[in-house]
Amino acid sequence: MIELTTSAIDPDERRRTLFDPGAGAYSSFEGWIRNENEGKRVLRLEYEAYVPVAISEGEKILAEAGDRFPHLHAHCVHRTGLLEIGDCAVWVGVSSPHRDEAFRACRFVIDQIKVRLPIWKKEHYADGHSGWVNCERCARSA
Amino acid sequence: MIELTTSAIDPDERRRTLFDPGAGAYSSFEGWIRNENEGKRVLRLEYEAYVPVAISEGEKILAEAGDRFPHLHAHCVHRTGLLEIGDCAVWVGVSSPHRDEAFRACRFVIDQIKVRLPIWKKEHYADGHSGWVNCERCARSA
Amino acid sequence: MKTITVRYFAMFREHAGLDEETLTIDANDAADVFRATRSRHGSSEPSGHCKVAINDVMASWESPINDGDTVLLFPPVAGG
Amino acid sequence: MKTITVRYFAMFREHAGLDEETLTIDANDAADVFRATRSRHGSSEPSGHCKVAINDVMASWESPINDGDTVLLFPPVAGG
Repeated sequence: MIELTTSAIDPDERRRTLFDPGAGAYSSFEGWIRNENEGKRVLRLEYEAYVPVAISEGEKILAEAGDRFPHLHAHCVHRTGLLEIGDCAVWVGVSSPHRDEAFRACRFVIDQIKVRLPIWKKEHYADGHSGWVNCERCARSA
Repeated sequence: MIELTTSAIDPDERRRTLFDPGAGAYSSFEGWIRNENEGKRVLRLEYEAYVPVAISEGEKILAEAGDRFPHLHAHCVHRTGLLEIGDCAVWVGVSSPHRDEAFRACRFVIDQIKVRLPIWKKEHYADGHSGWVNCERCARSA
Repeated sequence: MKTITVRYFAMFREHAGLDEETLTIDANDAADVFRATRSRHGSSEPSGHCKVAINDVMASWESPINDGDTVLLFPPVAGG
Repeated sequence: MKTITVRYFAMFREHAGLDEETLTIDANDAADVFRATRSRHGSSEPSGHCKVAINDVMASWESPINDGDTVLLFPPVAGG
């Protein structure tokens, strides 16, 4: 299942939904807001998502993960709105019978989430400027 | 830091110790007790550890991870004693500036933990038998 | 001519100064819509890192456009 | 002859029927201790998947043994 939320993510609560008596391995990934990006001091981040497509594309990614890794349970939550340093922006959790598949499935999901979901982030810098991440090359002005 | 404990592991509490304003990625792994191993129905597991060497060897593994992955924070907790299906036997959590290093460091730690720490597990099966995992070949009797 | 609703997101929305607009244009595929709105969204490389959805379904720049479609123009994504 | 304390773990302890014992033996390295206690721990392949520690420090089968050492015999581990 994929969720978008404007509230703080509680990883522990979501982790429980992945329980399965046949699961011997659990792997999770979280993206945290860090105070620096490409040499610039970051104060906070703003996430924008286009929810209908983010959800349908996210469900597609989780289904693809399930096809690749049998007996997988996978769940992903992505924050939107204004986030502060240390906040969890995205959480991915998977459970699987074995360790190797759990790591690979978790990695697959977060890698795909990052490149396929219509989600954008704007960094607010200590120098007062702000910028959309990954958008330098696509735009006429910085 | 490495810990051995006879109490239930609380991943969320430990996860907080890895917070760092420069950390953009968090990866965790948990080993859960599953109800089956190599075709046999498992009822519960018993973990035995030799604590002094498990701790010193565990600290060595975490230090090696820190050498390989700069700015890493890593923590590991392993249960001992009697565990039931679904219980968390081991938790590894790491934080790091970037995603790739977080996944690789987490994987490195759990892989090393599994082969280097003096920890043993005895499976108790539904048919009334029990057996030490990995010990078939080293012993005169099954 | 087709009547198309175009929606702009993130940086594209900021450049366009609006969320969406309805255009009557001669467009065969999504790339035509991207080109027609270039002065709005400010990007010159449709086949680059940008993405497009038609009626809430991810599409490609070669996807055909029908009268009444809603075309969503996505600048490079940055989730996680 | 050296006086060595040998400690058994997990399956080795179950086979030996005891946690530890003190032996006075002619042993140069850890492998010698393993061989001398073979009938206790029940394993015939020291260089296999078993491990050894001397005085709480991981060692190899070629590590020298001194009088008064405590040798820990570890059957194949299975953490996690």
